[in-house]
Amino acid sequence: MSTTITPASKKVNRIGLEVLNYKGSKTTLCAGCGHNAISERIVECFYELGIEPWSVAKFSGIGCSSKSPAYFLGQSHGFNSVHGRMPAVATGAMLANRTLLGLGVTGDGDTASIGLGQFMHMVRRNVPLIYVIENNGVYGLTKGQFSATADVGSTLKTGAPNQLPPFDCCALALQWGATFVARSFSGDKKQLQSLLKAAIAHNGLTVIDVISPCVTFNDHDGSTKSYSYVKDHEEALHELDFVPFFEDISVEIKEGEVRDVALHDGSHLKIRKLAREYDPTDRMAALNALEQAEAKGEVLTGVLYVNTTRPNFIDVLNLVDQPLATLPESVVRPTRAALNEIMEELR
Amino acid sequence: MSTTITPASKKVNRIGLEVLNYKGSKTTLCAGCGHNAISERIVECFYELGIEPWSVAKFSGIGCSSKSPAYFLGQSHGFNSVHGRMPAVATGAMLANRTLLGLGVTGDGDTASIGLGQFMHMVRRNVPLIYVIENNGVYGLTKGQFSATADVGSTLKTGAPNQLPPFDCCALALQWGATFVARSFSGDKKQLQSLLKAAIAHNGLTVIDVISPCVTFNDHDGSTKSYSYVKDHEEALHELDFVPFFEDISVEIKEGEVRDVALHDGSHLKIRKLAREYDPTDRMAALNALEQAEAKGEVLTGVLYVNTTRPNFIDVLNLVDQPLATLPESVVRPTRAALNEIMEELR
Amino acid sequence: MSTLEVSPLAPSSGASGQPKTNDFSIQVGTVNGSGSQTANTVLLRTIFQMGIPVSGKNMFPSNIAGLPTWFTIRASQQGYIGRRKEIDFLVAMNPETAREDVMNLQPGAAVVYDEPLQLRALRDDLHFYPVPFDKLVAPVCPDAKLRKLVRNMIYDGVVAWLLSLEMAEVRNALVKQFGKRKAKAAELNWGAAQAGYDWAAQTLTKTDPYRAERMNATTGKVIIDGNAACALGAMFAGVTVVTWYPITPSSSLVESLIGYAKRYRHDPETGKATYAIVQAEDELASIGMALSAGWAGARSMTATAGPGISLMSEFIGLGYYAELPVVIFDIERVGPSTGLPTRTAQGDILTNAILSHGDTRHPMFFPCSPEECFSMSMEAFEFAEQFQTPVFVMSDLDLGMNSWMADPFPYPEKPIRRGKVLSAEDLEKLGSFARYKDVDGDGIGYRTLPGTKHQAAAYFTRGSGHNEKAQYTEREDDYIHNMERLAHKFETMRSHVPAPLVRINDRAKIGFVAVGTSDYAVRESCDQLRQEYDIETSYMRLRAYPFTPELKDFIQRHERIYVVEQNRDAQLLSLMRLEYEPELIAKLRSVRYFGGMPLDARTVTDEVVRQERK
Amino acid sequence: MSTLEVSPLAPSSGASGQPKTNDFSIQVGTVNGSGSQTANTVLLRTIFQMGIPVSGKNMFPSNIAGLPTWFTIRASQQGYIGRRKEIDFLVAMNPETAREDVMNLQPGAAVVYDEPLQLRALRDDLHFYPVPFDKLVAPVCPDAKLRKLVRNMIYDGVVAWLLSLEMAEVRNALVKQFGKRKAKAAELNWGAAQAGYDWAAQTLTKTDPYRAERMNATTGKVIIDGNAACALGAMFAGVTVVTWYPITPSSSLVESLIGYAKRYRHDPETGKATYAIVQAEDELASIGMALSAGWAGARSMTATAGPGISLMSEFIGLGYYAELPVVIFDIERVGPSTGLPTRTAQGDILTNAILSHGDTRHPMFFPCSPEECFSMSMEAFEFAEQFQTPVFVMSDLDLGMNSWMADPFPYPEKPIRRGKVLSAEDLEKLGSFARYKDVDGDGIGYRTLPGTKHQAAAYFTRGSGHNEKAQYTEREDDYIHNMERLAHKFETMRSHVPAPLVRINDRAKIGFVAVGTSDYAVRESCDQLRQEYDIETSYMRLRAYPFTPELKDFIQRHERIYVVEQNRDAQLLSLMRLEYEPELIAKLRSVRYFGGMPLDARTVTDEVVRQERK
Ligand SMILES: Cc1ncc(C[n+]2csc(CCOP(=O)(O)OP(=O)(O)O)c2C)c(N)n1
Ligand SMILES: Cc1ncc(C[n+]2csc(CCOP(=O)(O)OP(=O)(O)O)c2C)c(N)n1
Ligand code: SF4
Ligand code: SF4
Ligand SMILES: [Mg+2]
Ligand SMILES: [Mg+2]
Repeated sequence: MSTTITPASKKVNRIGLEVLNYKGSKTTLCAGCGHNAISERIVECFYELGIEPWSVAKFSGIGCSSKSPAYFLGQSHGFNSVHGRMPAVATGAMLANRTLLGLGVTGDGDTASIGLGQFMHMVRRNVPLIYVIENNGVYGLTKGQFSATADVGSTLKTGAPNQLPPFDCCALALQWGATFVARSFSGDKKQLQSLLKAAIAHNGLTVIDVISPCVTFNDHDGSTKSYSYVKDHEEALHELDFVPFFEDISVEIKEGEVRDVALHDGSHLKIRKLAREYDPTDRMAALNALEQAEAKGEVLTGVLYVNTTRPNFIDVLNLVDQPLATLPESVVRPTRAALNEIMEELR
Repeated sequence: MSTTITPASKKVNRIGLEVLNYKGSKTTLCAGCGHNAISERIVECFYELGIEPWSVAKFSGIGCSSKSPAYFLGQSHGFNSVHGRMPAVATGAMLANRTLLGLGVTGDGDTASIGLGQFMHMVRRNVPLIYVIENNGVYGLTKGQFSATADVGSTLKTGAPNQLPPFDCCALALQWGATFVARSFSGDKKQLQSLLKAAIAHNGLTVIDVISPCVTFNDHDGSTKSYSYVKDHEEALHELDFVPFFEDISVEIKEGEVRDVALHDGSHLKIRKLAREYDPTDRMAALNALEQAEAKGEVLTGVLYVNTTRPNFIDVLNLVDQPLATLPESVVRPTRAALNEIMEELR
Repeated sequence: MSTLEVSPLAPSSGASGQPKTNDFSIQVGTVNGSGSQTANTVLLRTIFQMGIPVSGKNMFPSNIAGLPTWFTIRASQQGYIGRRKEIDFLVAMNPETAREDVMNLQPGAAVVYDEPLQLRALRDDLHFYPVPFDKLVAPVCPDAKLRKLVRNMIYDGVVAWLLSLEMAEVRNALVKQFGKRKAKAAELNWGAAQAGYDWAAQTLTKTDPYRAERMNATTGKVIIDGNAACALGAMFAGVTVVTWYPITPSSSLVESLIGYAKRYRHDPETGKATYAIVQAEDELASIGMALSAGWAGARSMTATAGPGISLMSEFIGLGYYAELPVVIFDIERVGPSTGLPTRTAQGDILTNAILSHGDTRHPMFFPCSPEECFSMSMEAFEFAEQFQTPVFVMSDLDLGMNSWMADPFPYPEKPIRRGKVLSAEDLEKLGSFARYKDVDGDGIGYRTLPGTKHQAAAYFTRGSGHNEKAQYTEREDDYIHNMERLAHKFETMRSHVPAPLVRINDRAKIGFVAVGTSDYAVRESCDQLRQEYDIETSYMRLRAYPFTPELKDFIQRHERIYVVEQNRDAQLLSLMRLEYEPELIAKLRSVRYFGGMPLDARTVTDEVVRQERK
Repeated sequence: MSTLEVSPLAPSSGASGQPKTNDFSIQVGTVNGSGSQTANTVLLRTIFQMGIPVSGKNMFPSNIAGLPTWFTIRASQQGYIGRRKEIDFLVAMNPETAREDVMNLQPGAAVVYDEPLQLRALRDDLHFYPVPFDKLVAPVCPDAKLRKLVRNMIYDGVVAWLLSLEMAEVRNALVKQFGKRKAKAAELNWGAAQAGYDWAAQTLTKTDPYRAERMNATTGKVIIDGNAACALGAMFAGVTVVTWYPITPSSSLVESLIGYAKRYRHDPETGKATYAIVQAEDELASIGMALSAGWAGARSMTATAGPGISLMSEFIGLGYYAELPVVIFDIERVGPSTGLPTRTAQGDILTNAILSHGDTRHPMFFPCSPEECFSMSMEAFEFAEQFQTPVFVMSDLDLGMNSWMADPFPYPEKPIRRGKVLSAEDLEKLGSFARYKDVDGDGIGYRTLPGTKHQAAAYFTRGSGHNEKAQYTEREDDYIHNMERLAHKFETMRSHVPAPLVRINDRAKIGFVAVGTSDYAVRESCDQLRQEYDIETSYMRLRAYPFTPELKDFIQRHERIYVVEQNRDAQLLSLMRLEYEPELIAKLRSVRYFGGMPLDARTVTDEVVRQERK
């Protein structure tokens, strides 16, 4: 029997677009893959914030995770590049057009194994970009080998244990220059949503490491990136609430243990402290928190670090406000006089 | 007039070799280059400890620093490889022959710019190797562009200032798996000597970041890697004293504020604490110390971190004790029976 | 609706004609991740165990689950085990592709399909056998969760009845597949197979002409994929350092090596490993480690595919110029860039021949069967150490990942030779040595290994200019001298690489030249050309680059040479163009296919005929 | 000891003969880092300002200070500015090489040298001019620290007197060199030059035949190196994103672009930059950024050399297959691996033509002069965007880093064209578009830029299989169709690349073909062959790959074609072999030089004569 159209599906956002305008093509990832959940969150956030799809550019490397940009924001340009080099690709495009909203989606192998060097240099540059790591501790697309974020002791389907310590992309990011660093879990809809929305408002590099279990190769008991493990060991740093710049803030503000982080576009990220005092602007404190959580076998989620003062790479380069890509000839080709002057000097 | 041979030149070490046996060919680096001083320290240490030159393998990437292995230990095999990939090269050779004493010498560009990814993965593996970074904050061989360790505010000869934060190779190394991490200054003979000697005795990855001014491109006032700057801002963590395993220890041990670190081969690294209490086995403490020093514009030298318990990569791989390179056919080629068994399974 | 479809459904047109025995191709269209692998392998093994020459090829997508997959099995009493485009027998399980699969069939083909798909309506010139899989699976598999998997075994049973495969062999194949440990699973599947068989026996009336009949053409043979065979070759060559970075279709090579080495390469007393297998962080690292392990004396290797080859090119240039032994297994796949990672090609031939900037040349070996994957891997290690240079073993996805019949591998009788390596004793006698001096006139110098206990052992290895003594030099004459020696060394290789295999047909005016997996299509095409067009052909299968003198003779002997290869740019032919006299080049014609499927004979035959008719 | 050496020291043998005017080569042998650069440039400019055709080449080592360096200056009234092997006039300042330098001279050559070196004893067939540099420098340079530098200006003075160079022009050159700001330094050096001149005038007796005489062959010309010219071309092409990683000999290209952009590419009001120049962490990153900037619509470029090319190969394959515009300046240097980083070569031609795994083909432009570095850089950017693909500008160390005379660059009159880019308005009209559809029959599709405000603007770029709509596909037919279009696009390029320059000589049986800096040697060799062997030659200088139809005609027209190139493996000739008919290939001969020095005419002439005599 045919389903009757529910009014919901006719709903539009503040720029008059339906959620359909934010969807991509049908996923080809495994049913239940954490990556699919993340794609859905992305669709929701961009829809709800009413971002113009064509102002967004999607970037990825190679992997199951890197395939996912085809499955959301079908009306945004996308660039599924080569394995481990997405940071360079995203950087180049942002240099060409600073007005783009850059969204990179990648995997742990793509980022922490082959791509570690580029990741670190992107972090150092604080490239304005949302960099989402769909972290499952394995190489999904090549059938389940360990990545460099696999925890010591986690085992392959074959039972082989990983003996090398993992890289913590959040620790690396916040220590070496990223200005918004968070961790989440693909199963935690609410948290992931507010993180993504805050990231969209942030001016600079956002790194969100999302534990995203691979149901096919790494969702067994031996794995610290399995649904069960994360559910049991997740410890949220704080409750998050995000207020877009176009919503009235005052009504939202709650006094007391709420810390309000104003983002560059006027929107606000409100972090409700839990028991422990946690200051997301203190880098070393963040590192220590991660260190302790790891020792306890906990997965610390939430906003780990925010820095709203460090200039992003585009500002450091002092680029004109218009996209370099489309500057007119009159601006990019110096005058005849200039050439003559140069030639004179060489005589 | 001809110089008369001084008795000194006839001196031999405990295995009967003269210092000449530890020298390399004539340096082609600039007079006064910090790298030359480091080469001299290496010659002295290997001579004084009486290491068999032919048991050593030298590795480097590309750069002025990476040329230097040709200028010391001429009786050791050397491999001057490609830019930024020395970690892989050193790892491969150590896999082939675990009995080699691996000595890598590289530059800051080689390690922190192009080579950062490989450096980090080598660190994660704790490859048994002495990894010396001749850190001058610039690309010497290509005439003075910034490397990724150039400090914010340091300027090129052209006056262009560096605006990106530096990578601290010591912080990276001790945080992600290296088991002996130190910093020194090419001008500090005594400290560099004891560090190198301790490194030789250490079982695992040693990373020594040596500030080594480039007199040609980066020894001017703007540079935080200049002789003058380091001399003024150096703050030694502690006095070091190294006792080789073949020397009698008891006589050496001093009580009180001396911390004695026993290394795997029975030799001892004795660290005399200065004013501040410093525990080189506490990773986070080390990170904090580096962080504070940097904030104060200080260069913290000495042993930053030691871990004598983490197994090195060769042990993790559970390799036989003999070098894989020269295992006999009887060991590396399975039996006829084995092949038959395998074929049977495939029928 | 199934009432609409009463079997038997003989084709109204396209009469079935006389029986076709032991000469048919089966295609199973499923969804990957649906666990059809077992059912398909059992089908393959059953035919194999009935002594009938057979091959199985898996056409799978570059994702993990949910996309269309095709498994084709070809049984051929003549022993043709290359791909055949025409499908005789379709098992349609995938709703997404069933219709297109059916439309692509030749008249007279048979279709076993999941009843609800209602394919029958599509054509009236096929033999349709609708099967109510869900109805049949329920009783034999109470646990609903498992049904999705077991379901596939039902078509094994149905097909077994239709092709008169021996159920006893189906059972043997199942047991083989699941081994002792998984006896329960085996039983469950056996039940399903039987259910399918019995249902077919009771319900269906066979109208198609295809049937199997026991032969004895496979006795003693094994079934193995090329990657496993390469792994075994490496293990028996005594490889000691293996570095890799996962990439389709090469991953399974190292993964099976891991499995075998675990069993056969640990010290019986200490349990310690006599090898190191390291998953590197990327291909720059894997080749860097492997090269340097070779430098330090290990037998070292890495395995990769296209994108990895590109990343390795800087290091390969160092390997060529500093003269370091290493074996690189390139399991070729389709395309520039990422291309089609799960499709097969011979697309890196030209790239690898000159890989890296500047003047370089690299040897390549071209295995075409599991037997050669085994033997050539061993030869490649010997060759790399003999010539102190990187060697490529050029396999492809078809050879590497598909199931092939093979004769059991012979145990290597030749002792391992490590090439020109000077020991401390040698140095004692010689007093000194010059690393890059051409002492023997073959262009190959003598080397020492780090750790050699002798004052004269050390030398300095570098990718920058060096003279015979391995000292740094920027002198014009030193550089030219050294580069000319390297060119001479490459010439020396011609008499040491695996020689081509040639079949000269005295009545033939035209000859084929091919490498690797193109062999199966070419061999079959030779017969097609004779039988259908009576065109006689000779055939030379090259097994290595640089080319050996035999190739020149072969070209001279014939009027026209068809170079068959699986790439767009005629890469193998290009290498011939680079070195041969114009008279020889004038004879070269190109037959190319680059669609990613294993090459089939018909494509070759049609193209040759087209060009011959011109 | 100087008493031993009383000048004049005419050669006992080898009479000086009639004066040689405006036709001589000077070589200055010094130690790098000793600040001889200024003295040498001043010498070069002086001759240039006297209106005499001149070129200067620096042979420097791959280190920063302390190793031998040679600077050669060639003055030629006939306008030959290629390298000349024979040195007429040696200035020997480097004790390490002085003796060998002297031994290499032709009889009759002149030697100005530092007296203590006592070179006179070495030969009796040369003109020796010992100069007491230390004695002369002390009075003119009180500050001892500066003497090491100023010392070199003394030989300028001495040489000026010996070759009768105009001191007025020496002074002009000095002023030019130091500019207004460094007037003091200029004066100091001027003093030294004068001291040398006066001393020579008083002390020496000229016995050698070499002398300069004012001409007017350089009026209006500039002196510039190829890298700076490429930088200017890029700036006037409107480049907006420049990514790089330092590597000799390409670094100075980007560094001079940085300098020029600072002056001419900042918004006058805001002072903000209309370009981004980013030093990446390595070449994988620099090409990745540049490619993607091109994807996003910027005019993007990178500059590198051999090792960087190898590291870029994976991304270049992506650029080819995903069709992304970018310009790569490859300033070629010697060798596989690190090779000889400060020596020149044409060694990446074959590598770049097929760079990356799988089937790929890339266009290359070959500038041979500063004028072409400027014009071809601009053409390259237009071409990259027109064809949506990576384009290589193939320069080399000789062209890129040495000083060349050039006509002032003409201001670009053609407006900038950005290729097939659809705007929001276009999309509004069209409704939709298919990124990889060959709408115009030229193989080139239409693209949109990210950020285009239209619902139909977006498409998905990937290195994996894609159809005309840029959708993911693994279909055989889609893949073949797309690869054939790419091949067709490459064919289309033939009529759009810079055409070759040809000089047809109707009496010539043989013709030369060359690219880039080989041009100077070939042009001079043509004259040598006529004058010395009366062999007439035609000459075609190719300026791009793929080849244009003219090349085929040229080969057909002649009996034998000599392909001249600076590499070991005849890479340019190889590309011809890949595509031409056997009859044409039969005519191809190879003249190769790969020793790292700029190619000289004599080497070409001798080799041609040798082969013609055969
Ligand atoms: C240069 C290169 N090497 C190897 C591969 C093969 N490969 C494809 S995806 C992948 C790993 C992906 O892992 P990850 O980034 O964690 O993504 P996931 O599939 O787990 O989401 C690898 C190694 C490749 N595509 N390119
Ligand atoms: C792939 C590659 N890219 C670039 C270069 C050029 N290059 C040679 S040395 C060098 C930098 C060296 O800097 P560093 O490692 O700090 O050594 P230093 O000279 O300062 O001691 C570069 C970029 C190269 N040799 N290879
Ligand atoms: S293999 Fe793992 S990562 Fe890949 S799609 Fe399936 S579940 Fe996701
Ligand atoms: S350039 Fe700098 S780093 Fe290089 S040798 Fe000279 S001083 Fe040392
Ligand atoms: Mg992963
Ligand atoms: Mg440096």
